[in-house]
Amino acid sequence: MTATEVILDPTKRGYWTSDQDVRWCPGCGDYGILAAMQMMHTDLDVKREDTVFVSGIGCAARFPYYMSTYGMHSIHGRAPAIATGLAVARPDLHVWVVGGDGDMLSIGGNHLIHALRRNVNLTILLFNNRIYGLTKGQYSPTSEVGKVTKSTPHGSIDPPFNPISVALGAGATFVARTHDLDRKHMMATFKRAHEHRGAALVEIFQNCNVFNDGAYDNILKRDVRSDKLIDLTHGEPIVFGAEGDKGIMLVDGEATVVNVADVGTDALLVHDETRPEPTVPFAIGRLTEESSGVTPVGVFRSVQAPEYTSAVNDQLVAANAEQGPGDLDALLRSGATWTVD
Amino acid sequence: MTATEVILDPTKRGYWTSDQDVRWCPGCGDYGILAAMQMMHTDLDVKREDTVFVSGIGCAARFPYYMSTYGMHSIHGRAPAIATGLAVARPDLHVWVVGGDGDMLSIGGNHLIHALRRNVNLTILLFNNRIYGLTKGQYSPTSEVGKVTKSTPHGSIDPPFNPISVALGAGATFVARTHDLDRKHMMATFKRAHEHRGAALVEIFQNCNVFNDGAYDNILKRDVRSDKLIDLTHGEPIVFGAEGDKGIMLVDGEATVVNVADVGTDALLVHDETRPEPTVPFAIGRLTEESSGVTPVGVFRSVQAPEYTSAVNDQLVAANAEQGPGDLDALLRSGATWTVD
Amino acid sequence: MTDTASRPVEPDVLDRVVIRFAGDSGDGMQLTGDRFTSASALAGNDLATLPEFPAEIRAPQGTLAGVSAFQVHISDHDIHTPGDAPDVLVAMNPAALKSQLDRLPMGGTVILNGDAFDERNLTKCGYEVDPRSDDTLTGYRVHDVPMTSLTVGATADLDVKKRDAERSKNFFALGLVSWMFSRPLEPTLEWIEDKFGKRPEVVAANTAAFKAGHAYGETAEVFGNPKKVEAAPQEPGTYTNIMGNQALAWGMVAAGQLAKLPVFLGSYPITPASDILHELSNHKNFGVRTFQAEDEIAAAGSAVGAAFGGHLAFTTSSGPGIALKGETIGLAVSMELPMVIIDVQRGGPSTGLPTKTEASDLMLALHGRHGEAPMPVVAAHSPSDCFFAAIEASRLALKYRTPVLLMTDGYLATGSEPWKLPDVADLPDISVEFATEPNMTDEDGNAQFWPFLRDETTLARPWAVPGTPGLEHRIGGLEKADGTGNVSYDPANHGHMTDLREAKVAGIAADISGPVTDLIDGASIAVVGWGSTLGSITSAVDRCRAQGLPVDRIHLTHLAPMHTGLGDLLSRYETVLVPELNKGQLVKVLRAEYLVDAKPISKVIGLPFTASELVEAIRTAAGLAPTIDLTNGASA
Amino acid sequence: MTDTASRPVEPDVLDRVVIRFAGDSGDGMQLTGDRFTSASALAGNDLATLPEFPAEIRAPQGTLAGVSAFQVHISDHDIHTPGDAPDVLVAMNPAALKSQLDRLPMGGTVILNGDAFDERNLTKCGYEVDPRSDDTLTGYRVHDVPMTSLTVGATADLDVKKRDAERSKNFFALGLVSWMFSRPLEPTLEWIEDKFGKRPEVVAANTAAFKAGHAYGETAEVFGNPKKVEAAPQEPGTYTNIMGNQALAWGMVAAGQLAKLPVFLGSYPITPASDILHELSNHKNFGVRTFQAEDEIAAAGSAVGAAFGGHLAFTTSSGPGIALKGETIGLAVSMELPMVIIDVQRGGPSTGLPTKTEASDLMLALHGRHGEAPMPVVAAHSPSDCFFAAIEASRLALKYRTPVLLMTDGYLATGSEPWKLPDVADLPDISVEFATEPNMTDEDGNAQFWPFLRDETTLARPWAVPGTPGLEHRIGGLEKADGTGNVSYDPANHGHMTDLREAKVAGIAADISGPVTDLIDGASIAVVGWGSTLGSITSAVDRCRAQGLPVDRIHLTHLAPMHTGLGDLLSRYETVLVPELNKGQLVKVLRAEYLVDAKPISKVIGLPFTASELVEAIRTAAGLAPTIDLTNGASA
Ligand SMILES: Cc1ncc(C[n+]2csc(CCOP(=O)(O)OP(=O)(O)O)c2C)c(N)n1
Ligand SMILES: Cc1ncc(C[n+]2csc(CCOP(=O)(O)OP(=O)(O)O)c2C)c(N)n1
Ligand code: SF4
Ligand code: SF4
Ligand SMILES: [Mg+2]
Ligand SMILES: [Mg+2]
Repeated sequence: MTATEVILDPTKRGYWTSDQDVRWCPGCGDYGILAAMQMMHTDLDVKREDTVFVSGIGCAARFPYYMSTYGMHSIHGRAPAIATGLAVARPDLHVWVVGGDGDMLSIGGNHLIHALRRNVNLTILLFNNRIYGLTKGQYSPTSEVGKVTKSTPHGSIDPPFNPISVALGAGATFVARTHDLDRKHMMATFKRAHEHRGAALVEIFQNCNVFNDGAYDNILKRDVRSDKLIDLTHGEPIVFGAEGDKGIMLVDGEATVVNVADVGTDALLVHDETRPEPTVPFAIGRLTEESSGVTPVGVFRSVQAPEYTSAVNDQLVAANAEQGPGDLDALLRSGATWTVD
Repeated sequence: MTATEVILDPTKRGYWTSDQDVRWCPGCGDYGILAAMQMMHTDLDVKREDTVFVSGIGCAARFPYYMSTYGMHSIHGRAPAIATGLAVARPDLHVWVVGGDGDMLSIGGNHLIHALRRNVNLTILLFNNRIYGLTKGQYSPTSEVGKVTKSTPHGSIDPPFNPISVALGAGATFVARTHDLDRKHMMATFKRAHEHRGAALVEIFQNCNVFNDGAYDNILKRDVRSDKLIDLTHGEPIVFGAEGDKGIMLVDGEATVVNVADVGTDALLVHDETRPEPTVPFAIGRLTEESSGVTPVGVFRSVQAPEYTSAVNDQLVAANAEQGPGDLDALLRSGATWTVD
Repeated sequence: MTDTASRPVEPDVLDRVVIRFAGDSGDGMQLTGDRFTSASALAGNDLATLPEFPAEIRAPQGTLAGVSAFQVHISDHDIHTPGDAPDVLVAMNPAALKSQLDRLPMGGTVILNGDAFDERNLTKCGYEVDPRSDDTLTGYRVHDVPMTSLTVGATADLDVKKRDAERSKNFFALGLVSWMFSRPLEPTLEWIEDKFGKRPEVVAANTAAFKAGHAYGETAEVFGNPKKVEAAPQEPGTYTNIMGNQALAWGMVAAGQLAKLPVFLGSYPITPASDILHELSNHKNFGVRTFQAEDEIAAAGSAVGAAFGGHLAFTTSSGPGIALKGETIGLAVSMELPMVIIDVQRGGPSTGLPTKTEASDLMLALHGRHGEAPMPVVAAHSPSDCFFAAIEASRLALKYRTPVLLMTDGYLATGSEPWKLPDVADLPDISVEFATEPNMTDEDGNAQFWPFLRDETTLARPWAVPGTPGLEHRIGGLEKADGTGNVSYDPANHGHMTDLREAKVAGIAADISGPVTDLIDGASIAVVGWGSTLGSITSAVDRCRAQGLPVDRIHLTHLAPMHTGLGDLLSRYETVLVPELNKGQLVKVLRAEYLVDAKPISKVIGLPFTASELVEAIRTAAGLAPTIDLTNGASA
Repeated sequence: MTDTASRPVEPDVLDRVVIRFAGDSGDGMQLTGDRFTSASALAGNDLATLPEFPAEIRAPQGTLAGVSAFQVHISDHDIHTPGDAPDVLVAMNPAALKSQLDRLPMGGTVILNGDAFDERNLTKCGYEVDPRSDDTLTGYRVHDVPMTSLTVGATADLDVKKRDAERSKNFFALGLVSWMFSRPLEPTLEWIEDKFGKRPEVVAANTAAFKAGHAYGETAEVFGNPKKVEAAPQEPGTYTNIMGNQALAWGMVAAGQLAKLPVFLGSYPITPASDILHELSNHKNFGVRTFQAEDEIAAAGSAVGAAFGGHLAFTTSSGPGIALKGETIGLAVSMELPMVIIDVQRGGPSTGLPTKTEASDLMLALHGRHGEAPMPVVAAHSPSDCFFAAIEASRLALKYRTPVLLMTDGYLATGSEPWKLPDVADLPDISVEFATEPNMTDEDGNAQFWPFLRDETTLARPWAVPGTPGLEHRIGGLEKADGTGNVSYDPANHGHMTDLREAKVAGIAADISGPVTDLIDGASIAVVGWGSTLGSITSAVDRCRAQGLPVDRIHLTHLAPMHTGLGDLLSRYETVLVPELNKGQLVKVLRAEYLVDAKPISKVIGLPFTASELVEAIRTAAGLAPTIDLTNGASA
């Protein structure tokens, strides 16, 4: 931790930057995510010492080393569980969780869905490059069917998870998606996630230029992006396309791509993040490159619900109020006792 | 394995019954499930030796001991993973997986969702008594909020999983629900699940009369059942109520309880298990005692999709066709070699 | 009723007695045993208990598999075990009789619930002939009491259904035995009131049954004089009867108080550890947070997170869970974070015998992590010692910033003993300081924080918790550069850090007391133990000495690092015997460490050693008695 | 060009040489080393290699952390290690020079890529002054070659961009070194064609660069005579150059063939074990199924399932994954199912040094399960021995129906050596029979199947796989009654089964060969090793003997059970030394087992022993040389 320069202004990116050399491959999408996170923090009213990044293992999981906050680079898959313990113990902190698609959805899938179910106050970033980067390119639970990798020389045969579906299925109260090519969108999304009280999951499309280069090219390339990417905006009808000529409508319960000209703007689905039920966000989440050729980004769902760490605290406060502060001597004498003189 | 009587007729329940004493508490819902399973088998054209029950640990997980098939009572939470290995190795077998809500959704949640995602040919039974039975009554990930148990004397604070939502979120191709009080319904549901090629999940509402007695009373008691329970029938509009006077309609994408008289039968949602997208089954799955006062049972989703173990096998066959059968000597010489005389 | 009944009788005085209650798991035998124990504790006896119950929640009624038993040893002097063999066996049904009778020595007393000996029950447990009618019971003093019907009779006036009334029969048995051993009635009557207060009909039925049992003893004339075991001479003080898991939970609460830190427990239920979670969950007013995780890995992980956040963090489990936690514990070793992992051992391997005791996880505790991952291991040796062991494990964890494994077992967890309550003021201060200031200056004079700059004496690194400005740092499981804690792949640094981690744990040897020894002049045999065997070993060594054998007793309270001077001590003996409820795990460690020809005495049948087994084994080693094979329980 | 260039020169003959290629991880050093190795293997040298690479995929270019190196030792005689110190160091950039130079003894040759020594690169790795211009390189033979520009020049006529052309500079280096050591050009030219055939521009650039490097050596007149290392005398036969992970994967395929069973591998990627999964995934035509599971527990679980289904089941991982698999392995121990767990060890604890070698999981392998869960542990001792070790582990697993742990490490996994291919017909038949018939008759004469009725000799239980009519049975992790396999809570049965499981594994001692010994008359020092240290120990013992020291060499191939007679053998020596890439794990086992005062020689810096370190250590133990501290790598 040899800081050569000491930056004391939290509105400067340097304040949020640690002194460690960043060690991702040149060109890796992780750089952009890091920059967005540091920049986003210049905009927040939080203190460096009150923020903790907890990660698992993988390229993505190197993230905490590069933030000047507290951090833990733990073990593969367990970051949501470790972060839960930290957040329960210390509800005063801002706890972020960072991991890759392997870390969070393969080995760590269970901890992830339980953190989401419990609605623990964590901001969880899933760096989805649809590959195992750190172990040099095996397929992951988000790799498309037929993926040829070192471990699947004949092509993978299992369908991928849709992380949005998994999160909504688990009961997540905040679910969003962004991508590593749009710093502004990332910053806005991270900020929303950070503001959410409860568990917030952000899937980030991230390019691994070494082992899965161009995984998102067919939705993110400049020339196709406007026809492929849907930016969800709360309260607005869902439209997209360079000319805003396409939209999403609920047809028979399913989110469906339509020409605005054919159906009229009023028929379009108005995006409402705050619906109490996750069904419509789920419907929107089913829009994928494979299913419909389009991919929504932005906030799918954001609802308020009792938060876990506060509820834990409330029980402590209530117990204190009811039983009085703990008295060790009284505890030891709380069973039947007898006295020998 | 001291069989006193040898029953050789597979259409008799006894053929499917092992010689072990059943050791659940008197009155436990597990008895009814076992009976339904054994009875259902009398109706199948399968051989005892080709069937395997794999379970984890818990009261439910005792199940394999009582079937006269092959079986494994493994370790807590790992049955889906073990069964996956068995099914991949032996696609000729009928592999069942049995576990409780703790076994399958707490410690085993990740293996469950991955088995569902991969669409491994397994028939998975989730005995949901919303409690840890074997360890004497701690709350589980399906216990309702506020549950007072040994480990939550002040009431639990985390919202439960909805197993139907979790399964659909994970991409399950077959999802159903039944309950321990209706043997016929169980048998029909088990049979449908058994016939499904791919991963089939059946949630079974099961009463634990010792630690969570009456968990389902308010939907299953005779006098309320017809108003509370919806039996899903493929191809039929979803109606319920003693008089068939209530129904389910998609309102703004969400499954909603309506009076048939108010909306007319044509407006009702016609249940279609086979929709390629899981969105509408998901919507139906959101109907719960808590959300809407009603609870659907039956098959939520049943779609055909490539099955994992067959795909594994196909790759073996293809490799054989392309490369010829493996030749060990040739393998050893497949790199650069040199000869010393 | 005859006159004699009302004549106050002077009870016969006994110095000790062992009573075993046995019945169907639905019969409430654990409760019965518990109540008798409490009443005896209040009467001032020394005592020790051994509950035994089946793995099923409720095995089929009336079968051998469904038998639940509770043995209690009460005494007017200091005792250490629940007794080798019962003097009195209460058998509530034929299965209980069948499965337990061979534990009762000839001449012992059997009290049967005659009503339960019907055709159906006899068949269920495989009696072809009623054992009361053949020579099965020859040589025993048998009391055949129609407990069920007497209970029903006693409750006839009450507004309870017959089936419900029958369920009170264990209170009849308790009343009868209470009379036989002159236990006061009041504590139990009060307890019934307390426990069932919300259901008055149950209070009434249990009270009636209990009193009826007592009256039956007084009246029936067949039981002879009542017996009495006087109070044991006890040091002055206030006592309570305590079970191991409860003592452990209280110890965790105490450790938090003594450390001035909030307590966090991350746990996943498992027999026989769950009760620690249950007990602790009741003490939220101490600022205790309990978290039931989705699995054991998450439980351990959450404790790591809480420790990073500055809590006194615990995770509790039994063997299968401890095996799962290995990788996470390794992370704590690498990050040098304080936490306590508690292993309440049970019969293995795999699911094994989940409700039975065993001490076969020692090697797992010492070595169950990949890489060189040394950490301290502490063991409790009696139910009440669990309290102090929790504090000691916490002290080491906090002071040395290391995970610590604390070993107990099913026997300690569910067994109980009278405990003289410590004066809270005498408990040690185990508080440590968080880092609050930078601890280094860089070349340019800037203040820095080095998370791996160690204390020179303890080699502990600073514990800087989030929220502390200026000490922001990142740690992880990759190798860290000495001092700065930055990731380092430098070969020499790795060797150095490996040495430092080893030295830190080894250095703890200078900071621990023990072993617990009882040495005599000229002893040539040492009996070395650890954990729950202390009671049995103490009794056995006392008896051996009474027989003239020159035996010393050495009990380890810390398994890693080993006690300083232990090697020298052991080298003095001709014979070193190591009784363990495993196949010889500590013995391996002692041999490797000290090259002493230590010999195992093994027992792996799910039950603790009896003192007489150990006496036999020690005599055999001394060339005085024939060999016995304890492992197979042949002599048990 | 001058005339001399075309004059055929007679190379100087060397008996051995060690070359170390070092550069940025993006520079293709592993590939370069690999090619040089292959060409040398084809030329008939004996050889051994040591790749070293950073944990990051691509650490920042030009930094010390980004340096990747490959050391190869080629020889005209039998050698055992990749060489203690290089004779030639090829440094493609300043960081490579800075991090590697201290390995090169004075007088060694340095070949630099001078083009890389610009301001930026110098600063990046902390050189304040260009090391070529101060006395950094004094005492070395330095060749400063502008490799990048020469490569660009050589490819100028081709249709490749400058940046792409620069990437071929490693082939320039390879060409130069190939000339220096008289390697034939053809194999590498062919290989370039083969490997990059699909991209003709890459073939052209690499070919041009390679030839240019070669020509530069011939032309530049500064390199003196080329050197040559003659072919080593090798037994007649066909050879291939093999890496450990590949040999292991082939051994798994072979085991399936020899067992006549389909192979199943359940695995989760982890360095350095992943390549086994990769390699095996290419051999589906052998009926091999590979399953990339969601985690290590599922990987092990899937193997348990496949084993139950009658497959030869494997699971592969490294330390962190092995720690996670403990509970599942315990289940296999309890159910007595055959499977092989492979641990490719790496630096620990926790994530540790993931790309470095270490052998610190031995105690985890022996003891990393709860309860008494004995199982065999086998270790491979050279890259090619991984092949045979896989077959041996499979043989034991199948024959004794037990999980077996097979230990290798990062050094074996990625290291290579020439391997004389075995005759497939000479490989052992390891097939076993599935049960097909009932094996018991009940009182009523009904045929029954008892899944725990053991073979009297091996104590193995029958393996009845689903699909076999009449043998339906249920097994699990609860304790089983001897014979029937039904769940049993009977105390004596548990003791008995514990003994049986122990005896079964102990009995394997009679069925294994080894240890690998090299004994001389009158030796008073034994050097006992296991695993990948065989090469270093062999060289060291040979050198010690050459110095007149009476040293024997004993290498264990099985760690559990131990080799029969090992205790007697060890008791013969005055001094028993145990070199290990850990803090003394085997030494603990030997001391505990045989009460022999074995002494550790430890090295835990992520690198294998060099022979000279071991010679020093042995001499020290013999009182002949000063102590050196290997652990900190001070002398490495
Ligand atoms: C217990 C354990 N298992 C496996 C590994 C090896 N491992 C490290 S990272 C990783 C997956 C990396 O993929 P992902 O999580 O998607 O992150 P990325 O590198 O792509 O950012 C694996 C399998 C490990 N370190 N620990
Ligand atoms: C690794 C491990 N952790 C914990 C346990 C203890 N345990 C056994 S069953 C069980 C949960 C039982 O609940 P559930 O799965 O819902 O089954 P039920 O008994 O309710 O049928 C637990 C926690 C165990 N046996 N192994
Ligand atoms: S391997 Fe891929 S994900 Fe990892 S650092 Fe390199 S480019 Fe990024
Ligand atoms: S505890 Fe509950 S689930 Fe278990 S056997 Fe008894 S009634 Fe059934
Ligand atoms: Mg990834
Ligand atoms: Mg349950």
